[in-house]
Amino acid sequence: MTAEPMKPATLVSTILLLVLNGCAGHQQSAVDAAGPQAGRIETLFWFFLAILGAVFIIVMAAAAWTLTKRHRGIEQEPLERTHLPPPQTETRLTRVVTIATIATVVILFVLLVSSIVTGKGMAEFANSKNPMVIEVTGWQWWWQVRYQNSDPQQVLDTANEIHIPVGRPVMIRGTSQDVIHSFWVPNLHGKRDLIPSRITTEWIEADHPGVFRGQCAEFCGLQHAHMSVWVVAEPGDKFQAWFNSQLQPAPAPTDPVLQRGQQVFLNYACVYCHTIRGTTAAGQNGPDLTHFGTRQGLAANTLPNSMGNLGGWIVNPQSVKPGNHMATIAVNPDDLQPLLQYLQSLK
Amino acid sequence: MTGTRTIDVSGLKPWNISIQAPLWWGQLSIILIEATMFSILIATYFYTRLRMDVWPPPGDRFPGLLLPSLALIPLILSAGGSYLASEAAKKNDRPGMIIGLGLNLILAILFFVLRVIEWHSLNFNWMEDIYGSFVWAFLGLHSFDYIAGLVETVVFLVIILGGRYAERERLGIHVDSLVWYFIVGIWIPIYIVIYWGPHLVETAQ
Amino acid sequence: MSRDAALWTGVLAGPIIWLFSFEANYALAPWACIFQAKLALYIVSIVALALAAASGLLAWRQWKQLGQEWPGDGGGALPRSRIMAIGGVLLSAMFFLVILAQAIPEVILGACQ
Amino acid sequence: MNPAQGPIFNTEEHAQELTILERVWRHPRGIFGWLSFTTHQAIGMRYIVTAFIFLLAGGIEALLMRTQLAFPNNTFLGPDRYNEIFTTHGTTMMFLFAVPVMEGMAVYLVPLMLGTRNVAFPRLNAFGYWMYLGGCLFLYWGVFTNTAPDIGWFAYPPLSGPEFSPGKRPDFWAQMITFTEVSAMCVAAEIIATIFKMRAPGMSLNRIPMYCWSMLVQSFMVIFAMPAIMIASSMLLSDRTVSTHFVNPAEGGDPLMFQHVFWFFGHPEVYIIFIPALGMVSSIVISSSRRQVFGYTAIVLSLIATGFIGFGLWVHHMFATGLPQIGEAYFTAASMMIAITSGVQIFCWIATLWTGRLRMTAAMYFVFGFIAIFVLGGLTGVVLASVPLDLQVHDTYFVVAHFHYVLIGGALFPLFGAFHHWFPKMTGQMIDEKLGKITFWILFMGFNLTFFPMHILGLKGMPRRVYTYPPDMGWAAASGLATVGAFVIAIGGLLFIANVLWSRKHGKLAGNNPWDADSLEWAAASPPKNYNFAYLPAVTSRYPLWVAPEDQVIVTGLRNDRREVLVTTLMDAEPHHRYVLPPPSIWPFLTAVAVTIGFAGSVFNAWYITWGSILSGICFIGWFWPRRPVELEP
Repeated sequence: MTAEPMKPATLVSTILLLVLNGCAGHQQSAVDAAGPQAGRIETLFWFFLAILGAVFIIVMAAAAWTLTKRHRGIEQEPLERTHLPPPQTETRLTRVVTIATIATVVILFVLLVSSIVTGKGMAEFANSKNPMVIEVTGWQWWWQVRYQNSDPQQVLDTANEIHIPVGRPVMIRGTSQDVIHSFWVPNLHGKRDLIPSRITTEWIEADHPGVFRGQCAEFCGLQHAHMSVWVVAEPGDKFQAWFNSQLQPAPAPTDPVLQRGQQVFLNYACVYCHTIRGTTAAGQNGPDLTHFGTRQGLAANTLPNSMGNLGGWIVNPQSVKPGNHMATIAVNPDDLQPLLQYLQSLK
Repeated sequence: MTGTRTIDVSGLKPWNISIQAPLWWGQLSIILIEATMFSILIATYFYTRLRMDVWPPPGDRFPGLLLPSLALIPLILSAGGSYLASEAAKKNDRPGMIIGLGLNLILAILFFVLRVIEWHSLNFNWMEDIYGSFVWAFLGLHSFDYIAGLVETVVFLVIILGGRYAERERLGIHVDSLVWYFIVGIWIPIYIVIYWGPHLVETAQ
Repeated sequence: MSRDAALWTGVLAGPIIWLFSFEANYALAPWACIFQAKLALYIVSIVALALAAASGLLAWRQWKQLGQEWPGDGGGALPRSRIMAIGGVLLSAMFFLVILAQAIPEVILGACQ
Repeated sequence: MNPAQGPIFNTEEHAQELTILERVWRHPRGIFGWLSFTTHQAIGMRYIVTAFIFLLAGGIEALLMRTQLAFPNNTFLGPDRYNEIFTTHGTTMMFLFAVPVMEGMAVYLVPLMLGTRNVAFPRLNAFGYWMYLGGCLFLYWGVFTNTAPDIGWFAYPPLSGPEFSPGKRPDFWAQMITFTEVSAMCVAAEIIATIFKMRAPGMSLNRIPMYCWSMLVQSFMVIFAMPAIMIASSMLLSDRTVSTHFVNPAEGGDPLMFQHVFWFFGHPEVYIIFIPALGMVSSIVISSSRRQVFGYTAIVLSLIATGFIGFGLWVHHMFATGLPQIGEAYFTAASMMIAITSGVQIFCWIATLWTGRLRMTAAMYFVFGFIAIFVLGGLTGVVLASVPLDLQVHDTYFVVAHFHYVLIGGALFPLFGAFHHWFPKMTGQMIDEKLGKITFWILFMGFNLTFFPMHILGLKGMPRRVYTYPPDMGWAAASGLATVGAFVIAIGGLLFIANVLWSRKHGKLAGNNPWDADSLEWAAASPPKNYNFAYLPAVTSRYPLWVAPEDQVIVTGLRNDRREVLVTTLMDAEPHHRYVLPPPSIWPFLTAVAVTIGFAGSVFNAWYITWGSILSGICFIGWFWPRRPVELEP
């Protein structure tokens, strides 16, 4: 949970969620907002829940009342002949049903206006000054990330992990390379589809530091389940430091094992798909690996990034993520260790 | 009939060749389905058109206006043939039905010949680009309906010429005229969309 | 206009007016942004509201002529006409509400949001 | 003298008339006869039984999915198999179960309720069933040859396009659609014509039974919604087979256009399933509360309004695609306003139950279950109507929970109620009430156990259509609970089947009208004769069987030596003319075979469309060719 004092609604939600889930982290939750956009939605949600919950209880009570014993004996006799209660009963019923209908209309108009106003507030977020623009491109089944900048020197390519500064609005410009994907980091905002031949935008902002998980929300084929993204919200200075170090090309290895690893990487088919800035590897069909060692996960965060997992992934990607598009390359056993060490060293 | 209240309908005529026949309403439903289909196709055509900057895509030529416009004459007249046949069917007038159906058939074939000639003048096919896909979808779907209607006319003509017909077949001819009005009627908006539409809008730009 | 035609108009006009105004507005929405003007949207909504009200009024007049009685389940043309007249009134009112509900976002939201 | 008991004519003449009716309406014998009969009860029953078999198939697929999702990182099914199964589950439930079963019920009940002998186009009716069966076999042919579609029941391009789904899998999906849509359209056309023109004399618009109103609205929705999916699936199919570019983004096609057209059908589709269920609920409520329904006019108008507004909701499936906000807001408004019409109906039923003399039959249990579940589903529907909220819960398990609440709660529960309610009519025997009530409780609890936790899963960020999930997301408990619930539902389903089988064998005889219900189907024998009524009934009230027996009216003077029915006027149902329905024929079956050859073959080679058209053209000519001398007499 966040450090702020708990809102009553949040308390209810926490209880509701704890009932079924124990104390699992809220790193991917629509009801644990970490930014203004998701916060607006969350507030609206509790408002809806309160009103609709009350409606539900009232309707259920009305329906259940028909079942009570006391009630069931009413006016039996005349019904048997005419199948119709006396006119005054009908008039009373008409009044009740009319009032209920008018109440329904009023409630729906209130909900409609509250929803539209929330939507307007969220759209006005797009007028924010000094936004950061991040291009997210969906691929089967990973995320290509590019930090846009008018200065080409400041454009940064990375993948599957997005760092953002806390308190600064970020515009996500989404598109897709192949099929339709949907970018969704529930703690920050709702989802936005990434559609080939179109560009969609979404505005997010984190109001406190944290690591938030996102996942593709539009069915995109075999490995739809394994297409997640981390959004790391950091204080401005920390973000800037990360950004600057990521802009650097990969350092030339000095250690002989790492040098060997680099040669292995460059000699195998890896280079057809992957880029490591600072080397001759400039493939465009897979994630940029320039600073691979800094990332938390591999294979679009299917596995934590560790030496062992990486080995398993390179040797047999299909066993980790069946159907994925990474080529299975027969890496010579002698070459594997240096390769892994080299990749892990790309900090 | 011991005291039961009854309505005796033995005095009512069997069959009725008019809008009162259930078949007429069934046919109307089918026509509504087809009309919806064509409307949606027209809507998707405009949807796609509005997303494209250049229309038609480079290389495609708009279809010419002369032939399709000329072809409208026999098409619309053929609906008249249908009308004659349908009125004759109501009155059980055999020569009238034959003349109406025959007129319908000849004019309809004439239209179709003109359409086939016009097909050959198109310089694109459905595989070329999305414009081609749409134009051919309109032509294909409408031609499918058209041929089906034509076959129906031939079948009725054969039945009437053979003389082995009764109320059911007369009702069939009446209802079939409804189909033919539709086939003719739906072509007009399609004609405007694929022939006139581009000439009016695209050159004006 | 014959009575039956008036009755059918009352019943079907509300929904059909809504359907057309709704489709028109939806199709116009992107253009409202391009031209930075919501005027067209307002016009469609206002015209639709007026027409729906008119159709309700037409049905109401029919209902008055038919004796302003709630339709029962009697046989023949009169009860059947009454249910159609009252149906026209209620459906027109319902779709007036729907058109109104759709006009609310037009007022609140900006043309390009 | 009560037509409910069948008029008692103690004359030889009457016995002779009945013999003639029996003979004229008899099913032809043998396998050939079985393929050619056209009575609506038999065809309705075929629809219902076939649909039920596919409900079981869809249910088994659901159990497989739930088993896979019971634990995180489960490997029971791989991604490929899982995708096939969830697609087949959705497709089966929507196209092979829900819509056809509603059509089957209508084909069975509507002519009986209207007091006529058959639907207006008996041969078209038979043809429609064969087309539906063709669609079923076609899809499951794919399932058993490893070409089951794996692209979701919505088949969004480009994923379903030639580039990203090579092979034949999406083609099986697209062409199955065509089969079932043809069938649905046939039923819609004949239901409309039947309700418009073949009502019992005296059944003016203000006396049409509620269920028939719901079917009328549903049929019109079919007519305006189904062409959209035919366009969408045909565009997809022609992109795949003859290289057109309708939805190919590389050549100017637009994947969103497909979504628009698909949902222009897809949202009304939900109401196509749900509106007949509302009619069933009304029927059950009237007969179980033993009073005239409160607010007949209001309910009928709500049905009509729902039928229209149902066409103004489709974009709420596309809120995440980044359309202009005003445009989206129109759909928010319409999606919320449709809750008014549902609300009015719920209020009217509760008011009826309040002041009726309630008899708690098993069917009534299902109606109460329907009210509880459907109201919750409707309220989460209001949540989904709001653009900001939808952006969070769209394509998550929250939506899965929502639409199962409205579809299972809103359609399947009423349908089970209807099965229990009309079982005596369809079989002549009573279904075991006690077992029925136990079935209800198991289904109700299993249902909520399965789907309620999904609301929370959705809010906790679990997307739909994932074949597995990591253990540290906090989803395991709710997901496991849902799996347990799914198996509880399965037990309920088995219990229902057991009840049906047992009651068929041991159920007590029902008699014509065991519930003392109001509508005309209860005036026919149980099960109904092929000709439904010895004498067609005429009605003098909205509740014809609740009228004093001496005031009930029958129609005489129809010729019984051919399949004659009475045509009445559209609004006031005054007798207009006599109309002769065609005798049984093999041609509808042969035509369906011909069309099937065309459709199925076209998946592999586009020319089959031509061959199929020619073949079916020949069959249609055979179908309409005048032949029997009896037809030639006036």
